Parts: sequence; C-alpha cells; structure tokens
Amino acid sequence: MALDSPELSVSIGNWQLQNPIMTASGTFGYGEEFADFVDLDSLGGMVLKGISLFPKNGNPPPRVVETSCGMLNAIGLENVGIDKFINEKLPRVSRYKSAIVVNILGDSIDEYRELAQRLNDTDIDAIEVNISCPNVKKGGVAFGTDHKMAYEVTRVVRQSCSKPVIMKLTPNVTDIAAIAQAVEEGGADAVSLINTLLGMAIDVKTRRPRLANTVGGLSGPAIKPVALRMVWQVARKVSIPVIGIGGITTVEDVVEFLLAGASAVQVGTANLVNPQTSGQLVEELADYLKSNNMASVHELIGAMEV
Amino acid sequence: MALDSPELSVSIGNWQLQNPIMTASGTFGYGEEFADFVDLDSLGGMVLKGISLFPKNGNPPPRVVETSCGMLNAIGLENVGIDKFINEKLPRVSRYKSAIVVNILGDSIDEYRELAQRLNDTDIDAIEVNISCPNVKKGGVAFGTDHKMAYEVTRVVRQSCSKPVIMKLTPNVTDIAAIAQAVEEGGADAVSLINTLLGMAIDVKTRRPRLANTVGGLSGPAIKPVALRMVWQVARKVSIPVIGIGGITTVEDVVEFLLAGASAVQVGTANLVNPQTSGQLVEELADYLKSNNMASVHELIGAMEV
Amino acid sequence: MSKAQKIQFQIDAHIVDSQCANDICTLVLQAPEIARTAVSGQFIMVATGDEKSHDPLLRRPFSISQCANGTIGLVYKVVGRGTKLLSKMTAGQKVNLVGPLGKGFKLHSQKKHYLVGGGMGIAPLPFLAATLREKFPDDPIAVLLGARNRDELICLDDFEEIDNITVACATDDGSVGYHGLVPDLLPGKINGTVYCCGPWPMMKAVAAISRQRGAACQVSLETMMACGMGACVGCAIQGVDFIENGYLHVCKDGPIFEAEKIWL
Amino acid sequence: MSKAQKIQFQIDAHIVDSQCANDICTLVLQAPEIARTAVSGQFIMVATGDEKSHDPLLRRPFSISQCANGTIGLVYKVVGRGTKLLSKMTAGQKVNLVGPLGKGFKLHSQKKHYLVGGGMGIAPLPFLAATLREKFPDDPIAVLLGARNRDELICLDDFEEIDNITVACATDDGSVGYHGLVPDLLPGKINGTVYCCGPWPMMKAVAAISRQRGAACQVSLETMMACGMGACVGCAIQGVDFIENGYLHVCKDGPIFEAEKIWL
Ligand SMILES: Cc1cc2nc3c(=O)[nH]c(=O)nc-3n(C[C@H](O)[C@H](O)[C@H](O)COP(=O)(O)OP(=O)(O)OC[C@H]3O[C@@H](n4cnc5c(N)ncnc54)[C@H](O)[C@@H]3O)c2cc1C
Ligand SMILES: Cc1cc2nc3c(=O)[nH]c(=O)nc-3n(C[C@H](O)[C@H](O)[C@H](O)COP(=O)(O)OP(=O)(O)OC[C@H]3O[C@@H](n4cnc5c(N)ncnc54)[C@H](O)[C@@H]3O)c2cc1C
Ligand SMILES: Cc1cc2nc3c(=O)[nH]c(=O)nc-3n(C[C@H](O)[C@H](O)[C@H](O)COP(=O)(O)O)c2cc1C
Ligand SMILES: Cc1cc2nc3c(=O)[nH]c(=O)nc-3n(C[C@H](O)[C@H](O)[C@H](O)COP(=O)(O)O)c2cc1C
Ligand code: FES
Ligand code: FES
Repeated sequence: MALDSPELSVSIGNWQLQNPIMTASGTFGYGEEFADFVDLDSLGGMVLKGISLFPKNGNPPPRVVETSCGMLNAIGLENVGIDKFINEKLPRVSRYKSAIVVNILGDSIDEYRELAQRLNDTDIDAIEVNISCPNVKKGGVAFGTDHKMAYEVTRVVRQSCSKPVIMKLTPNVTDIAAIAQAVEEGGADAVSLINTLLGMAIDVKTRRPRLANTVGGLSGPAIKPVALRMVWQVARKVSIPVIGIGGITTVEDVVEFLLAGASAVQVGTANLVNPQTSGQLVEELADYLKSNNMASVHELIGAMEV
Repeated sequence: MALDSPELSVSIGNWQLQNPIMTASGTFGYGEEFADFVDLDSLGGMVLKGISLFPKNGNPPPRVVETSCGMLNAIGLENVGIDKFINEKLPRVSRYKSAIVVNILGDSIDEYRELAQRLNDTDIDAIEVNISCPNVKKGGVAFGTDHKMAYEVTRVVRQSCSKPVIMKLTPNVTDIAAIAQAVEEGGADAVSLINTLLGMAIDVKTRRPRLANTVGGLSGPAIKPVALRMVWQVARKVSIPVIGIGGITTVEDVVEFLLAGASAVQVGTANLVNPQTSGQLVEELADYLKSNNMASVHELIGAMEV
Repeated sequence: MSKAQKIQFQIDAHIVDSQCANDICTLVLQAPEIARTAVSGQFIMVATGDEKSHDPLLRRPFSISQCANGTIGLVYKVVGRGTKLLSKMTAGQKVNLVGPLGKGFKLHSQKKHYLVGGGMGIAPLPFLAATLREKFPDDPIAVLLGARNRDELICLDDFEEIDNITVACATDDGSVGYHGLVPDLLPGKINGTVYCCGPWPMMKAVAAISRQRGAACQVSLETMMACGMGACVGCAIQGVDFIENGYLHVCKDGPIFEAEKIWL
Repeated sequence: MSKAQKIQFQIDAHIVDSQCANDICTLVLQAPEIARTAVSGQFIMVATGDEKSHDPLLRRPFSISQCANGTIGLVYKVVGRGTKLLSKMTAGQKVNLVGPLGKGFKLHSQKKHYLVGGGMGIAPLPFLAATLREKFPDDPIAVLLGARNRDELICLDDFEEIDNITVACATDDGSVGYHGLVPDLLPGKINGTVYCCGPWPMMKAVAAISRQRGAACQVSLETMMACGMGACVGCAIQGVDFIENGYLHVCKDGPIFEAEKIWL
C-alpha cells in the first residue's frame, strides 16, 4: 500500500500540511490567478503576496529585469493592505484545500503586532513574517539582519496570535544560522529561507540602473546553491522545521532541499516562468518516492550523508 | 586621434595598468597555461593562483560542479607554496608585459606578513590579499567577515611591503561596505570584490554533497547581479579604487562594472569556459569606446546615473 | 473550478510554419485551446530557450496577430537573444506557450474603425480587423500603418483578405505610401473608435489627436514582464488615477487601455 | 610566443556529419588546427549550448576518436543536457571547441599492442589504432572491446580499415562475441603494452591483470572538469605518490596515465 501512495504529509509544529510543496510569497499573486494552471486543492500551502497594514503602491517601474538564470525584482511590496486583503482577497482562496499562509511585513514592531492580531481572527493556516525584504527603505532590512531585532519581532508576533508563525529570513547576512537561532528563541514555529539576494543590473546604453529602485532582489535557479547551503547550515542549528526556498524548479531541486534538511519547500520564480510548476511538483514528488521505493517523504528530510 | 585609440589605462594608486582587464585568481592558473589563447602582453594584469607559505594539496575531489549559470568550486587553495612559486612559476610569466599580481592567503597574521615580505623582493607589480576564500577551515573566512580582523591583516601586509596592496573581499557578509572601509583605513591601495558566494549542491542519487568538501564557492554569470550591487555600494563608501569581479563574460559586463564605480575588473570563471575571453575583452573594450565616441575609459568609471 | 471553464492554458504547441526575413519573423502555432478563448489585443508568453536551460529564464510576450482554425500567428522582430532563439525554431518543433493573456480591445459597432499601427505594433491589428469584420459585418475599417521602411511594414497581406477595408501606409523613408509619420494619416474628422499600437510617442500623438477630434482611442502598452499573468506585479504603469488607485498592471489591466486612462 | 608555435586552439568548427542512434552519436568536425597537433588519447572541450546562453555554462570533454584530413571525430553517449543539446546539432552548424588537450598515449614499438575498451571508453581507440599502425607498420594490434549489448558496442567499423589487427568482443548480454567481461579476453601471456579505457572497475581489473602478467598498462581517466586546460585544478585525483607530491590533474597530467602511477 505504502508504495502505491507514498506519505507526503509533513508537519510544522502542530500544523499538518498535505504535502511539502508550497508557493513563495510574491510569486503566486493572491492565489486565484493560478486557478487555470494549478489544482488549488492540491498544494501543501499557498503563501500569498506580502501584506502590510496600509495599501502600498510599491516602487516605480521598471520593477523586474532578467539576469543569467535569474531575475531581479524591486516590486517594493505593492499590496492592497490588510483590510482589503481580509475582505476581498482571502474569501476567494479560503475555499481551496491547500493551506493558506499570509506573508506580512511591517515598518515597525507595532505594525507587525497589529497585522498578526488582525490575521488571528481569520481562518488562515499560518503567518509568515517577512523580516527580509530588501526593497523597502524602512524596517525590512534591519529586522532581518540584526538578531536582536529578529528575536523581538518574533516574540511580538508570537504573542499576538495563536497561528503557526514562520519567520522568513534574508540571505544577505554573515551568519544566517545565528538569526535562525534568535527567532527560534523568540518562539517561531518554523523558519523559511531564503528571501532574495540583493543585486543590481545596469543598462549600458542609458547608463541607468535597470530597476527604478536601483537595487532589487535576485531570485531563480541562479541562487539555488546559496539557498541550499543556508538551509543546510540552519537545519543543523535549530530544532524547529526549516522551509527551503530558492530557485526550485524541478523535483530534483525539491529533493535536494529535503535532503539538506528542509521539511517543506516554497516555489517562487518558477511559478512566473511555468505557472503549472507547483501542482506538477506535488505529482512528481509522489512519483519520485514511488520509483525510489520510499514509503514516505520523511525518508528524504535531512537524509543527506556527509 | 583620441577616437582612433581610446585611452584604456587606469591607475590603482601610483600603479598604472595598461588597461582595466585583469584575470581573477584561481581561474588563470599561473598564467602560462593561457599562452596559446591570450596575448599575455596585452592584459591589464594577471592575478595568479592563490599562494600560501607552504604547498597545499587542496581538498579531495570532486572539487567542481556546474550549477545554473554558474559553478561551485572547492579547490581548497591547492598551490605550490611561495618558494616554488618564486623560483619556478614567477620567472615564466615575468617576461610578459601584463602586470603580475600575486594573490596570497594565510592561516594567520604572521603568515600574511611573511608572504608579503617574501614577495616584496620580487618584481611582481602588486599583491592581492585573499581574506575571503570560503574553502579552508582556518583563517580564510574569519579575516574577511570581521572588520577588525580585516583591518589588522591589511595593516600588517601594508607595513611589510612597498607594492600596491589590493584587499580581496568576500560577499558572504551583511555589510561589505563596512569591511571595505576597514581595509581602506588599514592602508589598502585598492579593494577587489567579490570572491565567491558560499553554496552547495547535492547529488540526489547518492544523497551526498556533490563536492567532497560539502560546500564550495559559487562563481560565474549567476552571481553578477550581487557582485555589481556590492561594487556600487563599496565604490560610494571608499575613496580607494575598486576592482570589480563576478560573472564577467562580455564587454557589456565590463562596462556595467565600470559604470557602477569599478576602476578595473577581473575575469574569472569565463576564462575556464572560453580561454580567449580576457584578451578579447581588451580589444572589445577599445572597440566599445570607439563606437560610442569616448576618448577614455575614464568616461565610464562611476558614470552610472541614478 | 472545472476543467471546462478554463480560459488560460500552458501548452506545448507544434510549429506549423516559421519564416524570417530581415529579422522579421512570422510563427504559426497549433494551439487550439488558446485559439478558442483568445480575443484580439491579447498576448501569449512564449518560452524561447531549450526546456532544460534556465538561460534565458523568462518567457517573452507577443501579441496574437492571427487566430483561426485552432492556430495562432505571431509576428515578431529579432531584437535580442529570446527572439533570436525563437527564430531558429522550425516547423514540426514544439514551443511552450502560456495564454491567452490580458484584456483585449473593447469592441462596439461604430461608423468606422481606425486601426493605427506603427512598426511591430502592427502585429495585433490583423486579428483585430478580422474580429471587427466578423462582429460588425457592415462597419467600414480604415487601417493606417507606419514603419521605417518597406521591410518593416508588416502584415500588409493579412488585411487584403478582409472586406470593406482600406489600408494606408506611411514610411519614414518614403519607400511606401506617405513620406512621414502615421498620425498624419488620421482624417480631420474621426467617425468612430481609434485602436492604436506602436511606439510610445506615436501612441501619445494618436491619442492626443483622437481626443482633440472627439474620438475614443484604445492603446496597447508594453512593459517588462516576468509572468504576464498578474502574479508578480512587475508590469506596473501609472494611469491618470495613480494617486487614488495606485499602479495599473499591463498584463492584467491591459495591454489594451483606453487612452484617457493613461494620458489626459 | 609566436602564433606558429601554438598547439592548442579555441575554434568554431563546422559540423561535417552528425548522426545518432539509440542515444549514441558520432560527430565529425572540420578542425584543421586541432587535427594537426592532436595525438591519440587527447580530448577536446566542446561548448554544447547556444553561444548567448550561460546554461549549461561549462564545456563538456570528449576524447578524439578519429583524426584525419583536417577533421576530428567524436563518439558520445547522450547522458544529460549537454550531450542532448549537442545531439540536436546538424551538419553545417558550428560548434566551438578548445583543444587538443591533455597528454596522449605513450607509444613505443612492441611485439603486440593490446587496445582494451569498455562502453564509451572505446571512443579514443580508433585514433590510437590508426596512429599505431602509421608509426609501427609491422606491430600487430589486438583490440578487445566490451559493452552491455550490441547497440553500445561502438566504433567496430573504424577498426576494419586497419591492417594487421584483430578485434574480439565481449557483451554483458552475449548478443555479440564472448558472453562476459572484457578483461577475460586478455591472453594468458601479454606480449606488449596494454592501453585501456572504460569504466573504473574494468580499468582496475585490466591494470591488475597486466601487472600480474608483466605488461605495461596505460589507462584513460575521467573526472569532472571545469576548464580541461590546467587552469582551475578542479580535476584532481590521487596517484600512488599522493603523500609526497599531492594530487595529479586529469586534464593536464592525463587523461592517459601509466596504470602503476594510479594503482599499485
Ligand atoms: C504585451 C506585449 C506584446 C508584445 N508583442 C510583440 C509582438 O507582437 N511582436 C514583437 O516583435 N514584439 C512584441 N513585444 C515585444 C517583445 O516581447 C520583445 O521584443 C521581446 O521580449 C524581446 O526579447 P529578446 O530576448 O529578443 O530581447 P532581450 O535581449 O531580452 O531585450 C531586448 C529588448 O526587449 C525588451 N524585452 C525583453 N524581455 C521583455 C519582456 N519579458 N517583456 C517586455 N519586453 C521585454 C527589453 O526592453 C529589451 O530592450 C511585445 C511585448 C509586450 C509586453
Ligand atoms: C577526458 C574525458 C573524455 C571523455 N570522452 C568521452 C567520449 O569520448 N564519449 C563520451 O560519451 N563521453 C566522454 N566523456 C564523458 C563526457 O564528458 C560526459 O558524458 C559529458 O560531459 C556529460 O555531459 P551532459 O551535460 O550530457 O551530462 P550532465 O547532465 O552534465 O551529467 C551527466 C554525467 O556526466 C558527467 N559530467 C558532466 N559534466 C562533466 C564534465 N565537465 N567533465 C566530466 N564529466 C562530466 C557527470 O559525472 C554526470 O554524472 C569524457 C570525459 C572526460 C573527462
Ligand atoms: C516578483 C517577486 C516578488 C516577491 N515578493 C515577496 C514578498 O512580498 N514577500 C516575501 O517574503 N518574499 C517575496 N519574494 C521572495 C520569494 O518569496 C522567494 O523568497 C525568492 O524569490 C526566492 O525563491 P525563488 O528563487 O524560488 O524565486 C518575491 C520574489 C519575487 C520574484
Ligand atoms: C576554480 C576557482 C578557483 C579560485 N581560486 C581563488 C583563489 O585561489 N584565490 C582567490 O582570491 N579567489 C579565487 N577564486 C575566486 C575568483 O578569483 C573570483 O573572485 C570569483 O570566481 C568570482 O568571479 P567570476 O564569477 O568571474 O568567476 C577562484 C574561483 C574559481 C572558479
Ligand atoms: S507581468 Fe507579472 S503581473 Fe504583469
Ligand atoms: S579541468 Fe581545470 S585544471 Fe583540469
């Protein structure tokens, strides 16, 4: 029996996911955009666009540019704000079976607290706290690069809601494991990593940065080796689950992250390139387990041999 | 006249380079390997393989693996040691007109001092101090990620030799501009950046890391956006020249780094892929200036408009 | 949502025909699902590289230029590596497509329909002309095309098959038609809607003239796009109500916009 | 160094012929510079992707299987994306090559030459056989080939053209020749040098038998390679003198090594 339908479910604390394939914030819209491409009942979870207390216009265009095996984005966290999100966007995705995770970002500890409180009264499954986005001038960077601040945000969000709290870490630091340990101490149920690497591109013809914001976040297959290394480093240092993110495109990529110690993964840029990716990865992961005679995805998690 | 042969020479302190195209340490062997592919009289400079006080065997294989638009290496700084280098390797490249830069690495401040003293008596043009290599367990990482240590190595090397001193920085830090400022204060004549990003890859079939060393350094086009951002950040914070490194393959890449504030560049992984690259870039840079009606490469340096 | 209701698709489409001359290419693709739901003004996102290569990573957007019998046709210019790679593909090979995407032209019966295209902006107009003819058999259509020279005056043949249509051309070098700019071809009195696609300055001029002369004008915009389907919000542009409502998104709110939503 | 002295080249080579069957391909390239300086046992590094794409980034190494009249021939198996891309290339297209690289076989006249190949390791042997025949017209050559099955027994035709040669085969499935492993084909008494290329365990076995029977044995090794030309030192392997002299480098010190330098 086991080999016919291998066990795909994983748990993040008390929270059970039907499988380890989630989508990454900012690359899956508010979910519904993908209804024609993905069975939205089939995913482990959908992490929706980052939400702030008030609506944000985001950065001026151009906001995206292609790089070698990657892309830079400087969306600047454009979003509808928590009110409109709860009233208009959330009801449209709540009906799907995939877990709903809401990614939040604040300019201050108070904003994070308020966002967490507001979401606590909704039927979402978990909160992901973005302390890592490199695009906004205030807040974003500081919280994720300083372990005391990271600890503090975690503690406040933890106290403000009873949902599972996932802290999303930035790779633009000297020692990501130290930040992970700080948020674990602050009460995080899980960490997710990595957010984008800070990068830049210049248009040699106009001599101007290709992004209006000058710098932006690098994502896609180009960053996968860095992401995988960080997941491995963090998984050895914390005892809460790690969610791996960065350049995941194929089922082999998923397996690599699981072997490195991730309990689940998020698919980001690949959704933009091939909108069917996340749904296909759920099926392909099941097939992979079957054809390798594994009864459960747990046989892969952290199973790298050094 | 100017347009027929645009001015390519740049200076790093008192040291004049015939053009801004150098090769990056560890990707150009000891120089001679490229004699059939590049006119070794034509480059701005050749930065040779990293040299330590004693010969090093380096890491066990496998040592290299391809990633998306990049590669990971964990050579582990295999080299012949300073004695054999000075006696056997150096004489074979000294005869070329390209400047010779020797990249050094030590496990302790004393080793750096001794290496600098030994090289001071040779006819090399400059010393590049690798405080950034992520592959060796001792020394390497610590010096480049801590600004006090970085300052200290710089000061010691500076006092031990009269050659131009280039400090090579690691990107695996939260604030690379702070490290750059520390080495400027320590007396560096220039900074070069970036060294490789720490990464990892796993063979899903064997469940083992693809590199025997588990982690390795990511280089190639994949990292260019990160390198360019760091060059820009550092160039705004220090007044010594910046040498840009990271994924440079085409003349447009060279121009991007110059616009971001680099006074010269180093070509790394591209040498491994297309051994003619460095020589071609010298010619293509001259052509680029001509066809854009520029009399001098200085019209590009730091000329990005924000 | 049941499969039957799907309106957007990711498919492997067989190439029926692929032709290039002077860096301008036409590509005809077997894509019945997309052809069935597409409306004129919409676009598709095309994977131009090898499926096992991540470079180039992003898809490239192209207007649907023709749509009939389960096939869709593209007309594109080779301007960089994505279009270069696409131009090497030959009949029988497969290309992965996502579409149809975006909001198409808004169509109502008119005294006359003015289809104004410049350069590669001519691409979406054949599908628009065919749709107009089918929906409003008796409405006259005037096509006004501009390009740098004869070689870049694309799709001319495509309009010939359509009834009750006039085609006028302008070229920068005078090699075909009027020696000058296409906005000059607009009549003093505009009896209907203007649909315009082309370079930014040309669209601005056509929109301004249309407003002056009291005609509605729809324009087709381009921006850098990562996804083309509303997921990344990378394709932002400012509309006239930016201060109240924030950015518009070309792939979702457009690419076709009413000109007065963009320029006043 | 004057241009005339160059022995290694980076060139765009025209494809003269490209054939594939059962994922095993032959490629004949117009490469007069490389063909002029190449010796048997050497290899070339091939750029398999589009020149404007950085993925795949690294070149792929292939043994020179044939070398005559300004052309070189490769025989390769499709095992991943680089070889897949290469297999799609057709006659008339160009491929960028770096070579010839590495150290070839060391050749001295012998009572007999034993060329032992397994699987894709057969690839360098036709060039070796042709070279031996030319240098030592009277030395007999024995070719011993092994493969999983008939389809993977490559290059058979290439040896037929050569005089004074015997060819014996072994297959895992018995479909051609001896049903078993190729080392079994080695004679009880070995009158000359053994040249061996194939999977690691096979080379180990052949080297051990050769040593036992008092014959010199040269083997051809493979490792991951980034540059193939001695620049990156990525291709390290341990030889028997590792403790005194450190790693050997397959692309520079090899790929052909005396077996006793690797295994004792
Ligand atoms: C809605 C829409 C419809 C289009 N329809 C057509 C058409 O019918 N025919 C046609 O020839 N062209 C069309 N274009 C433009 C076409 O998408 C670009 O020419 C193409 O993406 C260039 O790809 P490349 O790799 O060859 O060039 P690159 O080397 O990537 O870049 C060359 C130029 O193309 C532009 N470009 C590159 N990628 C994108 C992207 N993802 N989105 C937008 N612009 C980009 C850049 O501004 C750049 O200056 C359309 C664009 C949009 C947004
Ligand atoms: C000196 C030398 C001579 C060779 N001669 C031949 C030959 O004549 N015919 C033949 O079929 N094969 C030969 N090979 C092996 C050939 O290089 C690999 O099969 C090829 O590189 C695989 O590329 P890929 O992209 O298709 O596979 P990938 O998807 O990259 O990988 C498939 C497998 O190929 C191996 N491989 C990939 N890249 C390299 C590399 N740069 N160097 C070494 N191994 C690699 C990896 O171990 C991997 O397991 C030779 C290898 C070497 C080192
Ligand atoms: C267009 C875009 C928008 C993003 N927006 C957010 C966001 O709002 N919040 C967040 O935490 N991460 C955001 N990210 C980061 C991704 O969630 C993910 O961490 C990163 O892209 C790395 O994964 P990938 O390589 O699979 O894309 C965004 C990424 C992209 C490409
Ligand atoms: C195979 C290899 C070996 C390297 N060895 C050294 C070294 O010895 N010392 C050093 O400072 N950097 C070393 N580097 C880093 C490069 O000099 C360069 O900083 C880095 O590769 C980024 O540039 P690139 O993307 O152009 O390769 C090495 C890089 C590679 C790929
Ligand atoms: S291109 Fe992604 S939302 Fe428009
Ligand atoms: S492969 Fe680079 S030195 Fe051998």
